[in-house]
Amino acid sequence: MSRLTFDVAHMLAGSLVLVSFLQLYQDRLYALLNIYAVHALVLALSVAWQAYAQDAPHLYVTAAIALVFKAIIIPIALHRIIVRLGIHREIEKVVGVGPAMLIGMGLVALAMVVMLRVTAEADPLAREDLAFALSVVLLGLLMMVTRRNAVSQVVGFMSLENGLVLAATGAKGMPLVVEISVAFSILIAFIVIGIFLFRIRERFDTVDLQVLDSYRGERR
Amino acid sequence: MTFDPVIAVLLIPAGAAMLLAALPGYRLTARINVLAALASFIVAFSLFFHRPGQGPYFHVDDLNNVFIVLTTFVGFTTSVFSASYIGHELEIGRLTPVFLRFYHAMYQVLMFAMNLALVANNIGLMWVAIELATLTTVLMVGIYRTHEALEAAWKYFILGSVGIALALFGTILVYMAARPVMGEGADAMVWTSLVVRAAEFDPALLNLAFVFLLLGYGTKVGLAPLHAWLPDAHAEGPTPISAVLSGLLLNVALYALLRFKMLLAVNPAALAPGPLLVTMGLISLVFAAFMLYRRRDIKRMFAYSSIEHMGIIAFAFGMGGPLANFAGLLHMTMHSLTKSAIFFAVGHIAQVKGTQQIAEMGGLTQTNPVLGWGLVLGVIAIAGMPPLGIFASEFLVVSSTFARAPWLAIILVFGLLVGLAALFLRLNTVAFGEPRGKSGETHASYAPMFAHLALVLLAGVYMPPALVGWFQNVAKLLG
Amino acid sequence: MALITDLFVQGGQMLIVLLLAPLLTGFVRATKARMMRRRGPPLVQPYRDLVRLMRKEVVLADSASWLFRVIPYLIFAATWVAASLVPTFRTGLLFSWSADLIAIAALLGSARFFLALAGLDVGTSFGGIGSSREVMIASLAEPAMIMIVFTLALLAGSTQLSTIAELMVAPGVGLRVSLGLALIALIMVALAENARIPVDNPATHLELTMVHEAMVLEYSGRHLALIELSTFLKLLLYVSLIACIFAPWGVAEQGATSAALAVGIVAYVGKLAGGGLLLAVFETSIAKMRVFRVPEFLGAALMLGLLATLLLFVSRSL
Amino acid sequence: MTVVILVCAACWLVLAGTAVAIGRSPAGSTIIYGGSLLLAVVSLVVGTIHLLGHAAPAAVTLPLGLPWIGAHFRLDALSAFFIVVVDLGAVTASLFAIGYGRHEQAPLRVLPFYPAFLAGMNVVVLADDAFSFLVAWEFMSLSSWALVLAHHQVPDNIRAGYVYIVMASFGTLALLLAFGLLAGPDGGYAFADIRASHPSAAVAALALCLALLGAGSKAGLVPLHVWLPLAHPAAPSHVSALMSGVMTKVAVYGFVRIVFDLLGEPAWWWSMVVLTLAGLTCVLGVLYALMQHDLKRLLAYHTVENIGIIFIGLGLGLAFKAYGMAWAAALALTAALLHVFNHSLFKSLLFFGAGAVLTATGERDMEHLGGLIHRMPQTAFTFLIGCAAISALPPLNGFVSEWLTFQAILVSPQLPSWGLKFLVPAVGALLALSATLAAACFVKAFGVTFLGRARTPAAMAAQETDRFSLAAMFLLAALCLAAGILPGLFIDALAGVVQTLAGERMPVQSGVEWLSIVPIAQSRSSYNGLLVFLFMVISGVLAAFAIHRLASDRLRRAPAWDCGYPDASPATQYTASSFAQPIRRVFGSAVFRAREQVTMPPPGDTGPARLHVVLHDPVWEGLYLPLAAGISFTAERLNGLQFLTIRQFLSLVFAALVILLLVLALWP
Repeated sequence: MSRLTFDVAHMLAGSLVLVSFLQLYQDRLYALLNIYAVHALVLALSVAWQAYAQDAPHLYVTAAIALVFKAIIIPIALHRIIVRLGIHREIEKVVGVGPAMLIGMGLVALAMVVMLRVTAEADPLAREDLAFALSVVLLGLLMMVTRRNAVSQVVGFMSLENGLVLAATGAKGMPLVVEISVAFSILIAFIVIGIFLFRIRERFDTVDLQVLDSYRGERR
Repeated sequence: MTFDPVIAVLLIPAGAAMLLAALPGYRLTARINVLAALASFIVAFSLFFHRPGQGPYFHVDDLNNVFIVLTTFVGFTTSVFSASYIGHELEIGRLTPVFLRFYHAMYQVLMFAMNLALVANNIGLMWVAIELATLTTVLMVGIYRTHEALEAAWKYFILGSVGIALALFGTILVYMAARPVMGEGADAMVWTSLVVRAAEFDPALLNLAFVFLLLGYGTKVGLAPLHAWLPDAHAEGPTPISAVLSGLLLNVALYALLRFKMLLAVNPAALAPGPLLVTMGLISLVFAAFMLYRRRDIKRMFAYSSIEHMGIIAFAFGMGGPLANFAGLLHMTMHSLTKSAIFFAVGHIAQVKGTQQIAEMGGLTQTNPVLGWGLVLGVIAIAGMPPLGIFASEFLVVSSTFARAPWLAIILVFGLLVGLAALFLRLNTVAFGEPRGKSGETHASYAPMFAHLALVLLAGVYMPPALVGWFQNVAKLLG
Repeated sequence: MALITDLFVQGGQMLIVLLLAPLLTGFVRATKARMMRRRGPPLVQPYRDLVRLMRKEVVLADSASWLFRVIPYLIFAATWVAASLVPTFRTGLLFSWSADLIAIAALLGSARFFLALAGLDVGTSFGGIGSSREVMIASLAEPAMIMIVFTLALLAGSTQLSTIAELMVAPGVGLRVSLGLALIALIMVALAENARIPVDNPATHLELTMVHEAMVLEYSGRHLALIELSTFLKLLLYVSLIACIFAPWGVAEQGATSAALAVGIVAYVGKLAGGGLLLAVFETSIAKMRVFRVPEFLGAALMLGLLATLLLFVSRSL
Repeated sequence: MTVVILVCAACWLVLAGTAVAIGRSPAGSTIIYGGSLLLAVVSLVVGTIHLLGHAAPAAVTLPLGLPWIGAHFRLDALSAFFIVVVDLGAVTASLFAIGYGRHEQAPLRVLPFYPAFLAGMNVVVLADDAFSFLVAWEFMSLSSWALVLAHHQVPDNIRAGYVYIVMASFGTLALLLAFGLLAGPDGGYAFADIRASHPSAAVAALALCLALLGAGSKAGLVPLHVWLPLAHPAAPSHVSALMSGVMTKVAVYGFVRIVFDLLGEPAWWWSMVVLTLAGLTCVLGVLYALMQHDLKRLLAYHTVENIGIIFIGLGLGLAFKAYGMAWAAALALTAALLHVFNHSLFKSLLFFGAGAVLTATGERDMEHLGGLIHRMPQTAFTFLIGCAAISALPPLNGFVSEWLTFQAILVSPQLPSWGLKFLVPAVGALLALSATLAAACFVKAFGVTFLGRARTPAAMAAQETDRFSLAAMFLLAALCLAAGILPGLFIDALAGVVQTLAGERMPVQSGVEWLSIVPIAQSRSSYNGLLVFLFMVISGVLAAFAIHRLASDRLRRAPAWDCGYPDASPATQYTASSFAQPIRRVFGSAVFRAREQVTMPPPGDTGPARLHVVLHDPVWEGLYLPLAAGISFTAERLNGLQFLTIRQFLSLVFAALVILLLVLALWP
């Protein structure tokens, strides 16, 4: 693999991590959705690049899914849900932006360290890609646990899943990648519908999970 | 091609699912459901006598053979139970016919997914199957559309999806580890070929992979602290689903974990997964044992007891060695039989009493002797008392551990005792004493419950040598 | 031939104790009276009492059961057997080995067991007081007795009275601390067991502190006679027990000549007189104690016994 | 031999099955109990033949249980002796139950479990590998647990059943650990393998402690006895008899089997532990008993006491064995085993009596009884025999075994160890104390229940019990007397057992003239129950004859005199608690912090003054309540984890992930 392709792939993966950080930084819901769209876009690009680099045409399908489904449909759907549900637009955070950023740094560092222990004969592209993917996954999780607002949690989950797809495509010649990305898209669709279901049931005036918790079967 | 039971085990549920999705009418669909489950059980049973050769996607070996038969069997008995249970739900109007159709279809899809996960030889395929199983169960947990049900489903869904995601990452890592050795392409995800060459894999990647797999599939197994979805999902879903969850789905997830443990067991450089499993197992056991005390909802209580037993099993596999591994496998089998039997009893009890609150049940052995004594027998079994099967496995776990790691064994015994005390504390008030709460009538089907208990009893007294042989082979492989 | 003589001696012993028992009590009473400057009853008064009681008809409470009527015979039998197994004027009696010291104590225990039951049988409050206090006293007196038995047994390496007595006669014993302790303890136990001052007052009725008399309150006629007789026997038994253990001089050996036997008998009577005299002196010079002081009294006895045993354990091992 | 008993056990299980079907029918109970009776007779005969014939051990292996080990069963002298104990109890209990069972309100809660219980006890004694031993052991516990819950409407019984099942499982787990330790990591669970692998000193010591916990909790050693006085009275009386008289002995068997047979050579300090516990158990057991006024609970506490006596014998046996004084060990073990046998006799007898009283009056509380000797003379007679026997009065059997124990204690100065030199006499004092306290307690039990005047109409209306029950009681009473006056025969019967355990046996007794028993030497100590008995009979009869012939035999009935204060009301009699009052003042204030509060009515008020007694159970309040409190506290704290939000749960997962990754990162 030529030096250039490697650098491009590297750059794209790195920018995915960067976008994740942007997501952590956001505190407005719409902005978050837009950033997520960007996230998906970058993912689509890097997948496409991998398809080109490994000349594995089936990966283009994955890229297309990422582009159409994640970068366009999902954000719009969420956007409309927010409007329909009248969810208040700002995101309640558990941890402030600054600390969240610091933790995120720590996680990225952790991801790197863990990956560096992997012996070098696993080819460098894979190593780097995995490191970035792991960081994206961890950042997504971090986002899920530091946001109270369900939509933002969903966004966190989706970016986590982007990290997975990145890893999957980075793994050279891995079979079933398309199937897996399809399966994940279904999962995400389910989640979105799930939010929507609650709305339809006219039970919860907000999707804030703390309100959900008040409906627990057992009280103390 | 000749008749291949593996394909049949997959096709029957899939076909039945489509059929059931199309058909209206409760009685008919319930019957078809039972028939399909019975058919796939019979087909699976034939695997005892001749096994098809392994392919790139499916294979049957000593490990999953027993579990396929077990799954189809419990699936069959549960469908029988659910026929009567759901009928009652329909009468009291907790379910509408539309949801019922959906329910039966989903039931078969779930069966399909679990069978697929069991026979899959490709770790990617296995992952897909388990995700499918998760989604279907999420839908069925939420089927009552109450606040609690929806919330339980949502919780299950979020946690389950995160778990799934982690598991996928682990799977990818395994592939990455395998690729340099086995070359690119599907072969690097075929378990049977992986386990052959696993010794040459990169240990660091394997370790990392196992961490993710442990957390991912561990969430499905319900090991503490990843257990949060389990009690609510059990408590709020329809009881047949609780039975299938506790009895089968947890097993399937654990089965997946075992497959990867085998990989690590082969690789000398990789860090032994034992300590991780032992720690999580003990945490789950003791934690769940204490959680049993404050439970007011009977189904949630037995859900915690499932966590407890998953902890025991994880502990057993973590300890390793022929005896402990054998005990773990035995315990998986016995637990799924017993726990589903208990849920059969509990389901009917909840219908009779019209509630799941323990405080409103009492003196069952007097008002409904069969149900009451069935529950007593089930609790005795689940508490690990002879002559029932779980005692055998606990006997092996404890005794084989104490000689090697006394302190671990003492913690284990402590947890067992605390859990047992809690279970009997509740059993006393539910099964004995002055009758409490209202007692409606139900056209219960006792056959499944007692069939399971009879099997457990049989295993406690006499184990068929063939089964023992397979388990011992697997125990060797598990290291 | 030897068997015949042995049988004869054994029978003789049984008769002697039976005959001497009332005399001993009479002697004690008379001496006490003298010390109190009273003329007091004649020595043979107890015999007269017994005969009179025997002749009288029994007045039985309505609520009394068959057990109430059987118990006097049981008590008498147990006490008599126990008394006839203690070597008095000759060791190695024919049947002495059929019950060792522990068994003798146990025989007295069974006598007490049934006496206490008798106290409860009629269902009166006085009887209840009597028995409940009796068992309380016994619960401390018997362990003390057992401890004394331990001491002797460890010393003599045997629980057979004959063996112990022979050992005591032999010069080798010498003076021992534990023996002294045991003697004191035994005396205390004997006082308690025989319901003597300071534990109980044998000469009173209608006193709320009484124990023994309260139990037999409902008895009359021949039943009372038997119980009185066994009380006499018990006193005699303890005196001769102390005598045969701590003052075994003059006791005839097994297979001794008739002369030796005569000496033994004379010595025995002498010992009884001495014991009675000491008892009388003691009782006149001391006052009865409150019932709930008794546990402390007997607890002291128990401690002494245990101490004696422990000392022996140590000394033997040195 | 072994097979026969196993077949009997199987038949018992079949009976249990049929009981479910025919339990309701009137003839049902007769059939079940009759069948159990026959089976028990069969296996009793088998056991006796094996014991007296000094037959060689007979082993059987069935393809059950753990497949690679199989279920081993073995009938050696020790098991044969305990088979005799178990099945003698079973025979009499079944006989008693043929009559007693007719009064059962809920036969379906008793009949199925009774035969299962018998089967369990028999199999425990036969089992020859750890797995089948524990299976049978816990099966025994479970069936008896079900029997304890037979009358489950009574809240106390439910509590009793709960405490029982928890303690039983505790014991089983302790034994499980012990066996795991002995069997080693690769699981040689057969007793033969365990014997072959001589365990190291540390392992043996640990196993001893675990065996003490496991068997002790079943037998009722203080402080593990708490379940016993709750559970034994709760069960139907024939079952109480089995639990108290027999099941505790099965526990003793477990202890003996593990400690004397499997562990190999004992260390000297083992006996210190055992003796201390045993002494405590004796005295505490009898003191607890004195504080009771529930007849069956009183009996249950006496079981605790007698277990203490048995363990004193076993502890002495350990001490002597450790120092190679085999002959003394033989003496001590004979004493212990003989007491096992004797206690099973009179404890069953007493529980039968209590059961008869219960059916006749519906009362277990002695304060509501009294004067039953007039209405139930035969029951009273047998119960009296039982009381005298358990109070260790000659010439009955209880005295013999305690006498032997004393003889064993008197050998102890020859022990070299200093600790034992001081401990053993103290234990002897405790033994003597508990013996006399037991006598006091049974004066109370018999006197308040059967003597005096009836305190309630129920006691007034009592009727003599049925003939089956009487037959059972008279049989046991006769056995008590026989074992008391002919102890030599029973001691010789035990020779084989003691030989296997101690390596030596007591000198042959049957040859001794006049059938008296001589543990060591004629000059040292001897006892002849027969002669004592004959003497007492002869002199008693003699006296009676003489008096009735020569003096008066006239008799007149009159109201009680009572020092001229005749009191009409039976309420003025001494009650159980007032009878125990002096002893409570002496011992109770120290042990139970007993306080008596008198509430006087104000002057002018004619209301009664009330005496209120407060007792504190040191073991329960000192050990078990804190434990329960701790567990519930932890449960309460942890319970918070049920009520987190999804986000918080997620963060748990996240934390777990990060921690594991850190572990990986920092892994050397």
